[in-house]
Amino acid sequence: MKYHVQVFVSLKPSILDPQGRTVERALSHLGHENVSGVRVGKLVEMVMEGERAAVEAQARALAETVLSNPVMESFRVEVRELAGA
Amino acid sequence: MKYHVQVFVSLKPSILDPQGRTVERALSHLGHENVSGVRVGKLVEMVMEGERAAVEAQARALAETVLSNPVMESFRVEVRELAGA
Amino acid sequence: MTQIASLRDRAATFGLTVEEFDLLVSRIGREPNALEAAIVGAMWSEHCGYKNSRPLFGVFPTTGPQVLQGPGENAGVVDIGDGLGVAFKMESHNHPSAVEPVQGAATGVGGILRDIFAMGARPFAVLDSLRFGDPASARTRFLVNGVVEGISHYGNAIGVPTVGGEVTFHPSYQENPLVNVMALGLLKHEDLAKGTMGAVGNQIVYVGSKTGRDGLGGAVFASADLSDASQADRPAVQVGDPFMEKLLLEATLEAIERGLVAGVQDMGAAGLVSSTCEMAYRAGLGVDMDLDKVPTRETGMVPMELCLSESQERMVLVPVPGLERELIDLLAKWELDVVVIGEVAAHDKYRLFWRGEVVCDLPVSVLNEAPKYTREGVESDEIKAKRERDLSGVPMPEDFSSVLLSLLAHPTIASKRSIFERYDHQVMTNTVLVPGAADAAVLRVKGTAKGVAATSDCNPRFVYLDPYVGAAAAVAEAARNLACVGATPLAITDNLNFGNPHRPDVYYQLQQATKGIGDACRALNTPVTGGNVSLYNQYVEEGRTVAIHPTPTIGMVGVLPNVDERAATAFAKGAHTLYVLGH
Amino acid sequence: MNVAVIQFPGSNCDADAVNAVRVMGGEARLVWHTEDSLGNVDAVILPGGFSYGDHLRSGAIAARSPIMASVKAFAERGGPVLGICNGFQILCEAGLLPGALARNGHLHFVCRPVRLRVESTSSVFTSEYAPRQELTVPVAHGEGNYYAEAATIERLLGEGRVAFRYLDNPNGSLNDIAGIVSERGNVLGMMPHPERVVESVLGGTDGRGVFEGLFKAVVK
Ligand SMILES: Nc1ncnc2c1ncn2[C@@H]1O[C@H](COP(=O)(O)OP(=O)(O)O)[C@@H](O)[C@H]1O
Repeated sequence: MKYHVQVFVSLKPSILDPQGRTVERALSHLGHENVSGVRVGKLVEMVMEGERAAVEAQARALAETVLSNPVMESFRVEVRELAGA
Repeated sequence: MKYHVQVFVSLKPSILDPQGRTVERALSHLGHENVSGVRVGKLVEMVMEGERAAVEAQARALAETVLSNPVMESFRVEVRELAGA
Repeated sequence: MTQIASLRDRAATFGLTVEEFDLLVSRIGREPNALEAAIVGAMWSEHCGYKNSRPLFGVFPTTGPQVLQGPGENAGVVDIGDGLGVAFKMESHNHPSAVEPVQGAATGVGGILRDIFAMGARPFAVLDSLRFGDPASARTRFLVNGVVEGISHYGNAIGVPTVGGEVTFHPSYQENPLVNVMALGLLKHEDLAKGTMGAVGNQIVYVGSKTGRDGLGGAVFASADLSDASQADRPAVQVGDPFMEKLLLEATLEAIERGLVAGVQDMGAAGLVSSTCEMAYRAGLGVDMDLDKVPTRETGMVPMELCLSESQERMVLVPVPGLERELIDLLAKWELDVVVIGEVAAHDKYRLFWRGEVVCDLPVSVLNEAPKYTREGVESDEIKAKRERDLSGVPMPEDFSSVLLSLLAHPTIASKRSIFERYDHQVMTNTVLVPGAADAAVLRVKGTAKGVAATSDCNPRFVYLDPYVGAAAAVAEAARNLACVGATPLAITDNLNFGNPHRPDVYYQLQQATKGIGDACRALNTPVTGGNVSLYNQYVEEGRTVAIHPTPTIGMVGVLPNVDERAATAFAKGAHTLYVLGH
Repeated sequence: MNVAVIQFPGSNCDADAVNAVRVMGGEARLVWHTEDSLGNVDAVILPGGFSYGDHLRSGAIAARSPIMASVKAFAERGGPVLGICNGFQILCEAGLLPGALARNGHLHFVCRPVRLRVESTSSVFTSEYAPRQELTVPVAHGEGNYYAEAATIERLLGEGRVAFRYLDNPNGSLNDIAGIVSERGNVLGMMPHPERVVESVLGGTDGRGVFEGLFKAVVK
């Protein structure tokens, strides 16, 4: 079975995000005063083949040990069946 | 009303993703042979204040004109009420 | 008959004029099919065929005892003694940078570096010559930031220092920024490689990134010629990956050093076709290539897409017969994909196969011998009037101090530190004079006492006012910049950025500028070893066509016999007397 | 004095590190990242560059390369390991040093000489400098912004493990940290490039001390 896996990697809340701050300033300059708390993270998408439970565990392990750096980042994993796989 | 807005920015499918290619190869070297189609994109999160319909339209406009490069990227927007806002 | 008429009717979609289409028919003795028409359109384009410019190159001196390789190969090469040569060239990536400045500039760096290491030379320096429009406009700021980001990202990642360049702002570049990138590489004489194919029976090997639909979004073919992929699936941009290029660079240089290859060529624009057919032409031989074997990144690609794709970081290698296994093992170490896609043939044709059928069968000579156009150049009266303007009536300023300050504040003259500090200018530990230190960049040559100096110059206002004098002045300025650091000028590469050559006033500029370059090079003993042309840099504003200022960027290379005997611009401590030399 | 300079796909200051070791009188050889042993070496350098194109995170993929098992074992035995720029990033990703290097605060790549101060001379790499000696060494990086949790920073400070500090912080690093050492002091990671300032023709020689210290340590 094939799954579409999404790993969302974000900076931990306590860590300064200069990219987010720059985007926020740019938005403010463009007149969007109602925007705050801008944070920029990563979205890693992949297709993984196997049994759901195994894929979910593998995806979480990958997210934890490779795709994110635990010193600065936290992550979230979503696994969906790949349509027409 | 405050909303948690997420903008998922990805490279269009026909555009080369050097990062995705390198990560996929690395995962394969680490023994994860069941992983394919790795693509790395961006996740921009922000808090926007206003009425839902206006916020949704504003978020989409921002995604199109500021947060993504339409020559190379496509995007998806998700708007959720911010709990306890 | 209907099919033939319709191809001719849409010759323009293949990049051919109706006259050129008829010329092609007469030269091959039959009508071409759509793929053949598109291939000829690419090979006869200004970018590959130099139709409007080559006739003017006759005025360039191209030989000399210091020239190891003149125009015609991937890059020119000059002898610097000690059995060493410097390969160098400049290329433009103007139009792509206007569309997507980061990737446009990045792939410009990638392209020129491939030309250098395809010669067997290890790149050791990059210079970038940039021209933008009004510095106050948001669009200009967007372009400047994107272009600098692109050059920074690509040059830094591949580990070649960007050691100099220019940045000019003038309204005529508002819609047509210029990104000219020069690269230099070091080689041992015996490692000088050529973009040829060797002998009949040699294999043609494809190395590097898979082929995608990069760059095809800009093509205007009829939908019938392309696959079912939609317009959205055809990117107008090429995306570069400096990491892949670094692997290609190391593998190619090692292959050349170990004598494993008979020919090397990089795949540039219309990459697969232009590279293989230029190699065949240099060898005086033919090619049989199997398009089914081309590695693809996308599904459903058809021959026209495979041939014209501008996917980056791809090379063509021709192994020395018998050493194929060693070459493949070497490439495998660098984790590069390798596929044999064809063979050098005894006939003189460029033949492509697809699903067992011949889909292209054209004489190699026809592809490489584009028609040449000589036009009539007429000087613009408006410009002539400007040049001849009587300046005696212009009032002198009361306060020269404020004039000086406003000149120094102009972005064209002001410090470029915020730009060059984004470039790694010291990687490879050869940079002896860094950006800002002197009038030219100086790099040492490890293992010798020598230094190599390089500069990139052009004053477009001078060329606009008087193309002959202005272009000669660019060559002279480059030579002065090299002399100021203690280097003897050796040779130049020229990057001609002009408007539409069909316009007599623009053609006049091209004619006069090339003459000026030729005469100056003869006077200064700096032959032209190669270069690049970018035409049609113009835009329409309120019904008026605005061409860029004619911009023949000159990249010049020189040698310091002893790198310790050099001069920078800073005043050392203590009192000084200043002298002005010349008029 | 035999130094192994580890070479990853995309490393580009490897030849510079080899050159610096040789200029300083030692011997150096390149070790490819897939080799399963370092051979007989006295010291290891993880050089600067863009291993794996900096894809995913700088140094992330290189840190998980086969050769790193040998590098870790070497460090465990007390062998000196010097990580420069990308090498520092790899050491942090591999867990040989605490913290992480993030994107420069101003978001641009920066290449310029920076003023450093030697904060601690107790590690082999800084033993040849005078305490609080000021140096000029070039940086060239886009992700040199050192970050560690507050508790980790406290420990580093308390244990005298900050080797170099920026006097003109070019990237926003916490506490102006430019280089740190491991608990035992045999592993050093630094963002500035000492190998670029070992010959006066290139504009300075303040980097020589790092290599002198390394060589002295090995002789001992
Ligand atoms: N785009 C650029 N890339 C790298 N270095 C540059 C660039 N533009 C200018 N420089 C460097 O900045 C310094 C000043 O440049 P410029 O203002 O053109 O003065 P000059 O007239 O002395 O060449 C020179 O050393 C030059 O090489």
